[in-house]
Amino acid sequence: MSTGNGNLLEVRDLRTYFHTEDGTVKAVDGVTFNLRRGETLGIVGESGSGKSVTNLSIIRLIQSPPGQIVSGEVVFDGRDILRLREDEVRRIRGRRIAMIFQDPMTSLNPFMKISRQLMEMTRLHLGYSKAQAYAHAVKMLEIVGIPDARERVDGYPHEFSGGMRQRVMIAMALSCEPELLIADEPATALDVTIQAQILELIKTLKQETGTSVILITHDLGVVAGMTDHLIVMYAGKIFEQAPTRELFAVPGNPYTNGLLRSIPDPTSARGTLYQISGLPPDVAHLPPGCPFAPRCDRAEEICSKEFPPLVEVNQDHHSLCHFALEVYAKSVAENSAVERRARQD
Amino acid sequence: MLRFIIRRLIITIPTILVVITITWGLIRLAPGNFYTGDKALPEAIEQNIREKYGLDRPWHEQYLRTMGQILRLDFGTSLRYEGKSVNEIIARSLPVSATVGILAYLLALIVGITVGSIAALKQNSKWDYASMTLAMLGISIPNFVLGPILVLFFSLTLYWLPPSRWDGFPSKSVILPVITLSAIYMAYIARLTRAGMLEVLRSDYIRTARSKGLSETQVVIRHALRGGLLPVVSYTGPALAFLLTGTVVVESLFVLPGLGKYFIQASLNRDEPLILGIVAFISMTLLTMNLLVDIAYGYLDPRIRQ
Amino acid sequence: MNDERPPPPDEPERPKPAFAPLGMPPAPPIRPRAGDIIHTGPELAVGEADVRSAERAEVVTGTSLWRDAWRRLLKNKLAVFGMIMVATITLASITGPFLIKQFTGLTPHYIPTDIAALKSLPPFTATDGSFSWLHPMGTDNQGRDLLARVLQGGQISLMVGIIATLMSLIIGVSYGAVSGYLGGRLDSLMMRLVDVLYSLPYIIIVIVLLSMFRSQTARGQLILLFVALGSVSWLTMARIVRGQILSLKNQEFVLAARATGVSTPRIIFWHLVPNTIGPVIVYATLTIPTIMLTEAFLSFLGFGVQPPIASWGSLTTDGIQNIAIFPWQLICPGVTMGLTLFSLNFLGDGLRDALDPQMRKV
Amino acid sequence: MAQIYVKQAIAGVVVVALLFTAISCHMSATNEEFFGRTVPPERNTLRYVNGAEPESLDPAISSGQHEARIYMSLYEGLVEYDPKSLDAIPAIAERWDVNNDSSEFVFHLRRNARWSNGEPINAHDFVYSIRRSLTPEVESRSAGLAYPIRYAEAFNAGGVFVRDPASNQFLLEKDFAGDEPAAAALSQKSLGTNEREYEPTAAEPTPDRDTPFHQFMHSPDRLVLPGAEKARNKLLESNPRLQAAVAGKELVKARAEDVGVEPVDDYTVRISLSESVPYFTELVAHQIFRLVPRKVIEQYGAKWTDPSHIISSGAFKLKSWKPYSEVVVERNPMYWDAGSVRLDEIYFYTSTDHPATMNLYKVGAADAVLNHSVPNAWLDVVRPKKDYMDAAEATITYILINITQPPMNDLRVRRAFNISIDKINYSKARRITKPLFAFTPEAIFVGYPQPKGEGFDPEAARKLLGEAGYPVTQKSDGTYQCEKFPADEVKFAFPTHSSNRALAEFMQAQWKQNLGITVMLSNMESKTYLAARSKLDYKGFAFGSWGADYMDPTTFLNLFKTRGGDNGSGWWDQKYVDLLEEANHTIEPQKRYALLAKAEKYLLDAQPVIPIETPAVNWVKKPYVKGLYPNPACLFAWKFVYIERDASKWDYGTPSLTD
Repeated sequence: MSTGNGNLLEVRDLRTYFHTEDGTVKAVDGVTFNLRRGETLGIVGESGSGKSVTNLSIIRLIQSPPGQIVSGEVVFDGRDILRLREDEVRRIRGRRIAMIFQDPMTSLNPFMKISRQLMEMTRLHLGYSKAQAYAHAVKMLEIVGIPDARERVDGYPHEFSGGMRQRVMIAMALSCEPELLIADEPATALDVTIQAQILELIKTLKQETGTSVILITHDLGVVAGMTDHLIVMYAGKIFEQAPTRELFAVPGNPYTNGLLRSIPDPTSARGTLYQISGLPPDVAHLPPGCPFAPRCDRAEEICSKEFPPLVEVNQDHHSLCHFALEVYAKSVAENSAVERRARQD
Repeated sequence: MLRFIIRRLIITIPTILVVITITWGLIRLAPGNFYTGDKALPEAIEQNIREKYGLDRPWHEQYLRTMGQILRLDFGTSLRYEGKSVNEIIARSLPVSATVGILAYLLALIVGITVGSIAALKQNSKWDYASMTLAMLGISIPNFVLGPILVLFFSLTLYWLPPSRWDGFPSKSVILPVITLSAIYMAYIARLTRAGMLEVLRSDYIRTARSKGLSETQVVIRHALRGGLLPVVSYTGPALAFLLTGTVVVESLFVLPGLGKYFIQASLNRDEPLILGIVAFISMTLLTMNLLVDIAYGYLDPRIRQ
Repeated sequence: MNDERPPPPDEPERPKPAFAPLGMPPAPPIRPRAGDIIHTGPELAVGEADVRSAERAEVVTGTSLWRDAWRRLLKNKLAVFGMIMVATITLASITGPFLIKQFTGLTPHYIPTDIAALKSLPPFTATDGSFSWLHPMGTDNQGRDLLARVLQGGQISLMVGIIATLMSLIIGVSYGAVSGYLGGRLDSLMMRLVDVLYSLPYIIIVIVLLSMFRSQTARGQLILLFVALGSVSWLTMARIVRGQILSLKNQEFVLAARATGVSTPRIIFWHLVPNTIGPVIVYATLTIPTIMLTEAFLSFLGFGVQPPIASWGSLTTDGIQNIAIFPWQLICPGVTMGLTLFSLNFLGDGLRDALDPQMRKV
Repeated sequence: MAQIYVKQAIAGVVVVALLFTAISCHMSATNEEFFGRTVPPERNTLRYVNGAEPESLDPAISSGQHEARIYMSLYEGLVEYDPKSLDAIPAIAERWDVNNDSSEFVFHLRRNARWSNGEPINAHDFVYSIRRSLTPEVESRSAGLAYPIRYAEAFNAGGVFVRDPASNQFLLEKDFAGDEPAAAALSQKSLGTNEREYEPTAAEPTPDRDTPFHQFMHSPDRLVLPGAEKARNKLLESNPRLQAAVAGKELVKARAEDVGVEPVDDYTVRISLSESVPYFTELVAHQIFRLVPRKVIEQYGAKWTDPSHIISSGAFKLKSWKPYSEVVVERNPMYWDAGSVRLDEIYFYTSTDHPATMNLYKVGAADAVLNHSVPNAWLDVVRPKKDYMDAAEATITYILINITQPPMNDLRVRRAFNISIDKINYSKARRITKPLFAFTPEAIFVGYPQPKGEGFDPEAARKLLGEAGYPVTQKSDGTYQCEKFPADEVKFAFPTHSSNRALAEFMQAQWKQNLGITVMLSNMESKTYLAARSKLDYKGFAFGSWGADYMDPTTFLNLFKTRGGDNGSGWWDQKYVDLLEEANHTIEPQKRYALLAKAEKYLLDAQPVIPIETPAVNWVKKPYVKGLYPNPACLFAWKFVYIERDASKWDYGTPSLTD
């Protein structure tokens, strides 16, 4: 059922709004991207930028009301998920698209044994018998590196540490060998050392199974070594989209610039850390111009009046900014200067 | 868990003794006596009675004797109802209170959980608003207002159901008391269920369950209900104990020969052994119920099981 | 990987068995949210984050917390409905009997001298059976104007509710604050006492108390009621306040006050207690209807206010006697009381949502 | 969103309001001949709402009217109450002889009377039953009613006789009596004097058969001292002559065998009294004289009344007893008159809640209800119905005055408070009661020349208060005030009950209006109230109500014969007691009544009470219930009651008491 162009997932102009008493919150407003088979896509943004909602919209887990997917297409393996019947979507969830959530502490049902939670997947989608499902659950726990899996499979979530729980989540998500794994900030809530272990695990498993992955994070540092493509979101919009290497090297958007500069650089002599000034905007009452304008170093008059265009600054590299090309050019210039210096060293 | 139960039991006994002592003291301090009737008794007869029940002894002697009896679970004989032991009276009146109470609570559970769950699942729908308004009405209208209105309608106007009295279970006489008693619990349980379910339905693990591809029914029954009903479970202890013992209003409205009725009568009659017996019994029921609920709670919530 | 030892199991806030002040079935537990266990669902992932960020600027300025709560309260239509109803009924109860006396000469205790009028008239009916505006709620068995009595009963019911709540407030806040602040052995002792008191069947003790020590005067009985109701409903308040104090007492402003040598009572009652006011107000608002209901229940059993003082409970009880032929005697006070409790409950719910988002709506 | 919610709430309120209005309209629109449904029960059962829960099924113990009604179905006595007049009619005694001054009674039993287990009933059963009622351990609440029987009081109160061990003689009462020894009754005079005791009849030419016990009865009264040592010593200390006489003598406890009840033969019971009691046959219908089964009592003790043990003597036997719910009795086939019993079962429902009772009656779940079930306020609606029962009642309602404390120790003040009450208007407001100006109920004792106290006269009342030193002045707005009167010293105590409250409030308003004095009301729980009242622990006024124990004015007038007990006023006067004694020794009925009236007048003049009203019997019964009459005490001989299925023979209105 391949569409032939190698894309497992194509998201077109996705708009998800929330109708609250404060007004309509345009949490996701015209998001478009593709994901190739086997590829890893990173989505980066501050909290509230719409990255989680984008992914929940993909498998239609937006609670309605108050949420509503207003328009768009989510073509998964040639079929538009948004136009499928509910039971057809359910057959995709878990079976072909699996999710891992941010907080392993709360994402597992505290009242159910781990084994039951794991078995539920394979019994539902693959029609395993109880024994088969149980054996599979143990196997999956072993795969994700739970010691003493055979005993611990009958434990309850609260008997596991945070990192272990996230491993259980991963085991559960991968139970049915899904084609797409959406990992929504899988490591954010964990200790730094454990963060690295979890990310490493996802990376390894991905390589072994060939699953496509969407990795959501607010931490640019995390995605650098893991993803092929990156999307930077802000206020429900894609601000920049590029292959990971390119985005890090030559960002074409002042916001991305800011994000990159705020990564702590241990080699830097200066002790102070860069911060993007101001606060994320109130998505319910966006100003008419660029949503980032009030916080932008580079903002000019036009920014607060007109909504910026999405500019293709390079192949596969788009940026939402009135001055995208200038920013990109500046980045290129800086980057080559750095490279030159590196070469000189 | 075992340690927890033992610790609770250790607290329970002094608590009951405290309750009984307070009650005993109140009876002693109060004016009037159980044999004070409409027509005054000749002094000689009064003296006979006082001697017979040891009321002429020093108070500490009386107290120790009473406590000793109660500790042996022998509550003595009613002063007002000749020859009836307190245990006998409790054994006879408890079934009535318990029948009404348990039926009312079952009804409240069935209706409350159903309505509350539906309201939570269809949050902000008309269904939700209507049922929650009704629930708020249920909480705000006292049962002694609701009961007579039901009587007015179903028995005095339509002649369908008896307005009072107890003909045993099952009989038509059960219907109105049970509904009257159940209303407020129904309302509370519906609200608790709704709140509990809403909280659970919003929780991450339900999102996880949905992302697994479970149908909405499976999500609710397998994943949401258990967590969503925990508040109802913890509410059950005090509510059930109250139902068993304190159906006073309903017993009084519908003239049922239940425990609450005896208790009020006993208090007015100064029937000391009966008052103390019922108080001790109710305290024990209340504490046992709370303990059972805590155990059940622990069973339902593995996080606090150790 | 072996460094990952399981953390201590989560201690979810155990819902305490709810305390039933008297007679009424215990209200369901109000429990603080266990912060790390339950998260808001996906539909709020965005909205909440944004609201928070928008507020952050204001919170810094302090008093705007109240303005903000007020704004949230006004947005809750039901709470506004409740507030208006409560205000209307309170105002009517206070001024009503006076106005009725001005316009019609009737007082709550006025018994007609005309023998023919010594009977229960239906609403809007004159002695001869024709339509009349004189008694919009009809009259009671002795021909007294029911509207005037219901309004006067409202004064008493509201007064019982408010005074007993104030009593429970004073006892509960002091007890909880002292226990929470001093901590240690004393705290566990004081809380153990609360635990024991929780498990006493209060209704039973109060019935025994009121059945044996009925005051000979109506005023004495009223005071007995305040004491009985107030002194048994402070336990939950004490727990709430203690919880608040525990979370506050290690904050900087307390340390600062201690460092500058402020006395302990002053720290407790000037620095800490004012900061617990939100949950306290919420709980107090919800206690008022509970106490009013309990008073009505005691009146029903004949242990409540004594004539000539009437409360909604005692009026309703009188009405029950005559339900078969004079239903308005029950319906008028009963519906008024129901409406008030209904409104108070809505107001309390609204206040809770506005003032203390930490407490969940039950 | 919340908008919908608000609309819903408002809609709910409106719907509820409309519903109530609809019901109200429906209720006021119904105008039936009877109150509620009139469908006779399928079987011959009577469902009677009997009032409070019976304290005990042992007739010796409890004294209430509701208990008496059940006892009347289970236990037969020597005589039974007439269903209309409550006079004594033959029961197990088919006839009786009375001596000439009503101080000795001989009852002749029918020979076919049997217990419910088939064993015959004889005179020994009666002697046992009466002795048992008087046994101190039984704690009979109404043992006092049997005190006219010789040595009954001594036995019941644990008194002792004094015997001289030397002569084996007992000390006699007359040797130690006060200055004025009362005339002895015939029953105490020794036999063989010329005075003829009995008028011989055709059936019994010589009723006065002699026995050794009879000799003992006809000897002068022995001296009785309190059994309790403390009380006895106190008495002896106060009377040195007595103390000297008793010293060195032997104290002998009064025994059951000393009580003046004697089985002359198997079918004859003789009762000797210590004074003339003309109404004694009516008194003998009281429950404490009814037959109880010796066999099961001795076998099971206090549990003898359990349905599985009990043996009864009445027209019905016990089927079941569900406390606080019902007592069910069924026809007793062994009853001597079983053929004329027409009900198969009677359900005595327990209910103290009058409106609940009336509701039960309205829907047809009860066939008849106890006295005073119709709430006062309902009378306008219920009285016009044809199933309403109405008659004067042998009860009085009055206000007691604590005359031991000022200002109420002043007769003028008491009189002023009495005549400032408009009792006629009060009765009008109460609708069915009669205003009362005496201490005996109106229209109950036929032929009794009831004296009248003062009527309503506020002007005179104010004058009296002025004379007593509390001048009443009129203010400019026409109202009165009495500034000097110590209003703090006077309160009106009454036991909690809505009708008492109405009474108290009316009195309060009257005194305020006519005297300008505000008397505070003090509402007390009934036990506390009774305790306070008998100890005179109240200021000013206390509510009082008394129902006849038997059909004679003395049941009321005797209240002030003693200082304690139910006197409650602190008033006691030897002259009053003497008047009552004199009346009781008077044999000729009219003369006796005249003397009683004189005593009553004396009482009214002293004004320790303010009479208020004679209440009325008021209850309802379905028209198909026949044989229930609105008699003054609401006691019914159940064997005369039946269910009439033929609607043309139903009672349409109160059945007459005189037919």
